[in-house]
Amino acid sequence: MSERAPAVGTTTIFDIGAPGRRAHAQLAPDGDVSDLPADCLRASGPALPAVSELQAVRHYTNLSRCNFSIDNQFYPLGSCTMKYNPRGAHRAASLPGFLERHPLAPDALSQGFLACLYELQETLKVVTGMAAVSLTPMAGAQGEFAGVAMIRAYHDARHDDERSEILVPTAAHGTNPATAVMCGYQAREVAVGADGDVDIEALKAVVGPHTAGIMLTNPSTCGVFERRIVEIAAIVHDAGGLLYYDGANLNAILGKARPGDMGFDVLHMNLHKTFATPHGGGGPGSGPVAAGERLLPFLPTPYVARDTDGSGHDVYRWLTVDDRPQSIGRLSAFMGNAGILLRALAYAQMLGREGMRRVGEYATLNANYLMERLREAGLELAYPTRRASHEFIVTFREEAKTQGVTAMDIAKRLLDYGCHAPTTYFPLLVPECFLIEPTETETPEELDRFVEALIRIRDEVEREPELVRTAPHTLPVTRLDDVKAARELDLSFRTGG
Amino acid sequence: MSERAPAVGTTTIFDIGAPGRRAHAQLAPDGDVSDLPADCLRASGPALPAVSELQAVRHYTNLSRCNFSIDNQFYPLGSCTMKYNPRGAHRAASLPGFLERHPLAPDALSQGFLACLYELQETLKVVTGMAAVSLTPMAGAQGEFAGVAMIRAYHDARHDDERSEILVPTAAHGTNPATAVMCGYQAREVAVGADGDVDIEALKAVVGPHTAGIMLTNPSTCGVFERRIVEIAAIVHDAGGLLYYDGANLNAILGKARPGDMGFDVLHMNLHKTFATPHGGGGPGSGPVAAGERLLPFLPTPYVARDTDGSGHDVYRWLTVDDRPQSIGRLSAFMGNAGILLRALAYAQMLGREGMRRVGEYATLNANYLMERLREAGLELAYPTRRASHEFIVTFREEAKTQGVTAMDIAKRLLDYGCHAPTTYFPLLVPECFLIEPTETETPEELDRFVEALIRIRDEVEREPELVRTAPHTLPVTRLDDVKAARELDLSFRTGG
Amino acid sequence: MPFIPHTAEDTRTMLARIGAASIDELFDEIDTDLMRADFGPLADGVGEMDMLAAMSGRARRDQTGPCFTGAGCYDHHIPAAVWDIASRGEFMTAYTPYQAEASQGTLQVIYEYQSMMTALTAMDVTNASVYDGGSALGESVLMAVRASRRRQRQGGARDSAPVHIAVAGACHPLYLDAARTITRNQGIEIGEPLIAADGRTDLDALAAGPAPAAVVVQQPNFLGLIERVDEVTAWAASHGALLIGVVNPTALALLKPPGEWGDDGADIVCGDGQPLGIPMASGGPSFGFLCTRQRLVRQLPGRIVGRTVDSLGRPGFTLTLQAREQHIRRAKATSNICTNQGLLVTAATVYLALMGAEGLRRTAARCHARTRDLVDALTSMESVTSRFSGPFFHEAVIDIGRPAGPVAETLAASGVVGGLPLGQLHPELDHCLLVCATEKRTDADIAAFRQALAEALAR
Amino acid sequence: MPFIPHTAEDTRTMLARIGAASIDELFDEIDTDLMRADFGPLADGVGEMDMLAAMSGRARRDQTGPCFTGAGCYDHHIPAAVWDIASRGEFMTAYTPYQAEASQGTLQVIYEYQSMMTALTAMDVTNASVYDGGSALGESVLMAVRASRRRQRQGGARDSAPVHIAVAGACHPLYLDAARTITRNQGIEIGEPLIAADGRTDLDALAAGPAPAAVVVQQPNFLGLIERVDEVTAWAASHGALLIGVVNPTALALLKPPGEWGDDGADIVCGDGQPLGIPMASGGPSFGFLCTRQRLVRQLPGRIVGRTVDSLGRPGFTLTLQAREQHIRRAKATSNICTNQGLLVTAATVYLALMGAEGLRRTAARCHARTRDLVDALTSMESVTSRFSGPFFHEAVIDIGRPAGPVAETLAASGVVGGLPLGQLHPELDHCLLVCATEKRTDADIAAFRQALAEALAR
Ligand SMILES: Cc1ncc(COP(=O)(O)O)c(C=O)c1O
Ligand SMILES: Cc1ncc(COP(=O)(O)O)c(C=O)c1O
Repeated sequence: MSERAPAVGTTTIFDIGAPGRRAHAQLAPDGDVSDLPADCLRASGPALPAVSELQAVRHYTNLSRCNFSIDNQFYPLGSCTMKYNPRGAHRAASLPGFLERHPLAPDALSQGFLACLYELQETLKVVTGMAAVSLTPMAGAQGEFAGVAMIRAYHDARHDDERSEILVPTAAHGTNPATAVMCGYQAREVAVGADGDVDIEALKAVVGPHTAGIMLTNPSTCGVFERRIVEIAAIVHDAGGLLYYDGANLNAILGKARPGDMGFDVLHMNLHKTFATPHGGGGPGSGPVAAGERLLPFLPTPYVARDTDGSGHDVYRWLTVDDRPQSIGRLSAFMGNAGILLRALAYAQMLGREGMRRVGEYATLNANYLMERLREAGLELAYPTRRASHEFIVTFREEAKTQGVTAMDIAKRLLDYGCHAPTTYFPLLVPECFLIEPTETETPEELDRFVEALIRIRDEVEREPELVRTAPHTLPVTRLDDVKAARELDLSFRTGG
Repeated sequence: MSERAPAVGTTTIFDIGAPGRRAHAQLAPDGDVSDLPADCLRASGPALPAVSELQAVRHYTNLSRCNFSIDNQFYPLGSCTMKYNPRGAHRAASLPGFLERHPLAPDALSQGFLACLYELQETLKVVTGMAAVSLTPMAGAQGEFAGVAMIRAYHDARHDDERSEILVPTAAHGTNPATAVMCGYQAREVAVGADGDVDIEALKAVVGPHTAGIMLTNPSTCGVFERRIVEIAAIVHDAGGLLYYDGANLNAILGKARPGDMGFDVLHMNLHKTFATPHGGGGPGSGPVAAGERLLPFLPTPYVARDTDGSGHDVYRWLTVDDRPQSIGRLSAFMGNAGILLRALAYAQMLGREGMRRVGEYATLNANYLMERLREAGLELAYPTRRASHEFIVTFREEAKTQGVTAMDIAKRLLDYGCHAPTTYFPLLVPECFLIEPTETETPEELDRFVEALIRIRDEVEREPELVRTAPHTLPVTRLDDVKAARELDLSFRTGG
Repeated sequence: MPFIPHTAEDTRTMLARIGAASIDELFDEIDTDLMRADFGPLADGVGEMDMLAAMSGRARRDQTGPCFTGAGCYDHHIPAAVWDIASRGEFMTAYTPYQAEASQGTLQVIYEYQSMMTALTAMDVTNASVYDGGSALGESVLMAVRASRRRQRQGGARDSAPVHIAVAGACHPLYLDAARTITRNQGIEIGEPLIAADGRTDLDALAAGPAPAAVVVQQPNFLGLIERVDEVTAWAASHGALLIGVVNPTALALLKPPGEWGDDGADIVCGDGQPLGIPMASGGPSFGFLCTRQRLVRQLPGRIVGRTVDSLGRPGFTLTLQAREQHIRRAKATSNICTNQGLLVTAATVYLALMGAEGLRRTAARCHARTRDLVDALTSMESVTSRFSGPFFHEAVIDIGRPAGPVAETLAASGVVGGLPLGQLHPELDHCLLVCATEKRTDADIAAFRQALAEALAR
Repeated sequence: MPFIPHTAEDTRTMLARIGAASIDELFDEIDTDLMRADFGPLADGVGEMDMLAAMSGRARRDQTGPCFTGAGCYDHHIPAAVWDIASRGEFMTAYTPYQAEASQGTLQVIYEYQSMMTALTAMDVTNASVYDGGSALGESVLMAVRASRRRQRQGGARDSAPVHIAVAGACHPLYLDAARTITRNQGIEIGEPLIAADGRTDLDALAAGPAPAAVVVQQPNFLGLIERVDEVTAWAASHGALLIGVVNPTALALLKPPGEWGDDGADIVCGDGQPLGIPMASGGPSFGFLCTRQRLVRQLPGRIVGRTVDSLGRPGFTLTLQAREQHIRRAKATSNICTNQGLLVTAATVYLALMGAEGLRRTAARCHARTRDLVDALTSMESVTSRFSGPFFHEAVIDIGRPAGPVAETLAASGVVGGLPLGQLHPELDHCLLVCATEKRTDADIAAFRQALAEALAR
């Protein structure tokens, strides 16, 4: 029907440049470099884009518009907690005093910042029921790494050298086994029962003197609360192992229940999930790690301590390996994703005690309502006898079998209806599944719209399966060829040009 | 083919609310108002939206995406100078010290701000060749008002009471005659010749003792430079009238030629055009007014003076009616659109002397190139024998006559090609016209793309006129019913609901 | 060449296509005499980095402590989302929505704004903004005069008779100045504000004055007091004058809306939108709002958006009633206004959506309570008193027993923006400061102000 | 209920549909014993206004004068457009682009980023970021060890042999700390940096040490000096060790890129992207970059974007080679990394597009020249000397003739961030400050620093 200007997707920033073109206002005054030895200099400039400022602004503004995001769409991505990212928290973290602070600025010039971190540490202690918190991990996976490395440091310190295994349920997120391996452990899987809980007998069968610890998410990635958690903790502890809590799902129980009370020894939180900091198209995140008394000495550095000066004022300072000789040490050059921590603190301050509780409550209410509506609509639930936590699983194994339409096809078709697809094919143990997490910040009307869309797609699956199989149809591109992408690697403009 | 979520355009913020829903984080602590007399209070709250913060953010984010803008598209709107709005200038005006300044803060707490205004005044003096500048007008039309009111104050001061007319060329912008009337004058039209210049004989025929002044744009809105401007100035001055320069087209000659040298007595500039401040979907603008020696005493207040204190430092202060008793007075409560003035200053600083000149040069180069390419493509130019200034006119009177496809139809069809339409049906004296202004910040490739699109549409006009007549086809809405809008007024949600 | 994308090669190719030897040749229609200007006094251009360094230095100079001045510009909390959204390129860098199909975002925002403003004022219609509160008053007066002249013309009267506008009570003096500048040349005379000893409208003086075409009344008035709007409105109605209300939009969350004043309400309502999510920013850009009755809609200046349908019958928005405007009607237009304050309207719309009725009410109530706390704190000092006893909204006149101008300067020297000395604007209030506390002012702020004032007075 | 949209009515209706009497009933699968936690110590919630007031107060406390500390984090000019774009909701509030068709914006940005980083480093491939420079070094070491173990395995060696990594010259001590934490549990031992008296690599010590699986060299090195990268690269190549280059991306606009070091270039290149448009912000979030050779692409951790086509043959972008990653390979993944630093990559991409090769070169050249000016200014003082004589890029070690720690504290007391005292990290440099001047530092800044230092030393 019509011929639009070349779609952004087909034109890279390299395609719109011209030799010698520049964003002139961004050129610094030149500097004399004739004192540098010629043999250390590069022969020719790097092949960077050559565009005007307007070209760059227009190109990236238009590219942004090819994304789905929380600010544009419902985004019920299970296990990812895609909730509203308060603009006020972004503002707080963008205050000049914070943005312009050098990470190695002397403590005397950092008291405002350190006070923020200390307050966040204290808040997270209360929320998790743990003894101490280090904020340095830069994402969930780095928090997991820190936690498991602490477990290892603990056993090492006790010369308990035979413990070579970390147990992980089959439902676990991929970062759990991968983390175990990065810490020099073997990852050993534990079966999950038909009700979504860990199979206690299977656990008993594998736990033992080789067990360094177990990594659990609770509620689990099956979207249900691990009911026998206290019993599991006893089994693992009795065997000399420790319990790691993967806090990715903390949103479900925030302000209601605490991992510390369930018997966990160490945990991480995903501030970019539970504490509403934006995901940024893949990061940054922040994965503070919290420890009980037993593992406290091993927490990664730096973190913040509060002292009192002569005149009774609070003085904050960094705790380093000098203070915590048993610490697993530093995880990054500086102190972690400071800007994300400030956003999380701002969010925590706005929520307060009551607000925290309501997060868990309304995340759970929304999930159970959505689950109920989908049940009524005739979709197949993976764990129909269970309460949903903040998320739940539906499976399209019937559709796959009878119509040859997969969960992925349905996910792509959902995009046409203007909402992002839920997490697909995770956890791996449920075939053709969606893991659906609406979060507490969505309205019931939005949930109803999602139900409506899924019902219509189910009808399409029956009447026009090809329409669904070839979705999406309304986005900047149709279904992409993943196989070609991996076979004929085109990873940069030069090689691809 | 597919069913998207309800388009934003069809759902207002009122439709997505629910009684009692709130953006809770935005609630201030409550205050006791029981001391206010009951009879002055409102009986029930205003019918404002009731939405969550996420709902508001998502709604307005998605609404924004229904706009064309400089950051997204080529926008060759004649007479409007839609060029790149530097993000650095936006940053400068958004500095906390500027944003948080109260307009009536004492001078002692305002020296930084006043220094900025003074520097801008001086810059604009040089650029226009005038004796003094007042920055207070809030847009071009208010600048025009100020200028014509100054002309009137001048005649009044001389008791030259018979002057009741302001002359305006037929090509003039509508604000010119409207301004004359607001100043208590009659607007009298002067014909424009076939070459786009004012018809000197026609001018001589109307000028006389009733002439208070003439309002001219140069280059004119015919897209050509008024070649006999010096002669025109002499004619009007000889008759006792004054010359007003409508600076909307200053971009064409910036850094090349100056209205002050052409004989103008007073002028305004559109900073939101020539000085690249963003148009904001309809404003704010800023229309500083500059005067020659003769009209200087009448400039609107306040504006800024620089003195020197005892120790030789610059001290800035506001000039008010006390300093300028003949001033036409104040045009707004405070001092004008301060934030726009700061943006313009930032832009001027980045351009500098050389940069100013290049604005005029490249705006003119782009326009002449585009005009040449369209001429080659066989489009009809309104003034084919003339140089383009920074803009030029094509006419589709042939297409209208032979195919029944109007300039408006072609404009709408251009939207389908991903670029904004030029100004249509202005100036009124050229039938079925486009006034096309590419500006200096667009690349030649972008201009070529525009030519390509117009050529293809011209082919469509021949082969598929209906396609063009019913355009646009790819936007959130198709052609809107303007007649219904004016006949069945639906101006707000309540009356429309 | 800041912001110009052309390479040397581009320039050459383009000139060749045009058939010109140089760029200067493109200016060959301009008299060479006119091309000899000296731009030498201009500085060299600098990069964004240096520009920002210089501007930041100046901005830092003007940073102050908490602000206790109001007088038409208020330091309210602005939700972070407001400007995050309004600064999006799609809103900020678009033109006036002349091509409706390509501007549905801006158009729908304005339609929603219109809905919100009419809800807030209880008026029928509003335009899409004028420049500011002061010019809005000027345009209101022009509207009223057009309407009353039309009435008179229908009654056979001549157009050119000078027209009187009465000002009932303390109206913002700077608004009056602006309105006078704007209306002066059309044979309109705006009277002096008629203020009684209690700081509110002097109804007797109003009755004693010349017959006005319209009466202006500000609520809350310039001195912060709740005005006798019902009486003034009734008086205007019974004397055949139109009633122009000047209102603070925050106050309207609490106070009776002008559409309900007196028996039939105000005819025209205007004011400044700054309190609705716009930073003080030296007073601009902000926006003026202008609302009226359905019967006067064709007298409204400026842009108006209407909801209509597209060729497929789907709802959409467009500028409407353009026959009032200069680009169509030229000399016969209702006003010369063209560019307005669109982006600020966008910000205000997002602000009002976020606040809702309850948010705005709380803000208003908190402002009132804070100002009461401020007045209590200041008047607890010996020698400081409240000048008027009537109810106020979020501003108050305090009398410090000596000329207030020098005291304000002393406060300024210690970084405090401590209210507006009134002597310049109202000589009889030379010992007075007009003070304001918004919802942002904390107990500590108020204590600091009291302390600074105490020190200034102890000198 | 901040950020929760539910009305009381919503809650009722939803519970009814679920068939639950209360929200608490939805938690009935959780042991009541686990539901007794005391959240009492948490504060009450506050509105955005009060939150911002409190945060602003703290942020203001930390505002300082110009910064002369570098050491891995640099105060460069950031074009305003960078964060105006990166903060757009569409970039900021999207998840990892798992649904490629709904994430073409982020995916194309990453593809462009990959193209820019490989151009800058002259390497073949790069991933879409890791956490920061320190963890990037850790991942680089793991990559190198995987690659060399694979080589050894192919040669029949056992997996569990402890592996040595040599550090040629002054590498950032905090990077080394992080890398050690990350690699320690995999039987990897990272040696102490081998630094000669001239502040650069001690090649003799390298030759004398244990045979390394990889050699790490930083350019410019931690002490600001231009390293002997060609020699080190050649040494590694001739000793069967992989060469890991740690580089400053700004410097690469001027300096020979690691892909061209020695004869065949580096094998793995990493560093921190902070200089590319990321505010210092206390050191995070920034991003780590990680580039390598085509032959090692399957050893790269983290996300990689590839260009492909859609079902209509049009180009498009998608995550590729996911079989390296934890969500597919779980225990066998190249790393556990999942969330990375995507938004910072977006900012860096916009930054590099705006700078281009010439912009980045100018920035680098200006930084160099300014640092030379700084060193000249400081060493013009008696008792202040340059510690090393070799060429530096934009950092230098100055010796102030007495323990530098207390002097830095004195400078701090007057608000100057005056370089990093090196005694804690390099005891032999206890009298030294590592100082840096970026393109933002003015003559006045440098003079002020000199003055402050002179005063501190005069004490
Ligand atoms: C259950 C679970 N664990 C761990 C992670 C890893 O967190 P991150 O992506 O922040 O490294 C995720 C995130 O996807 C997750 O969902
Ligand atoms: C030639 C001309 N004069 C005057 C104006 C009025 O300027 P403003 O819209 O800023 O009031 C315009 C703007 O459209 C114009 O193009």
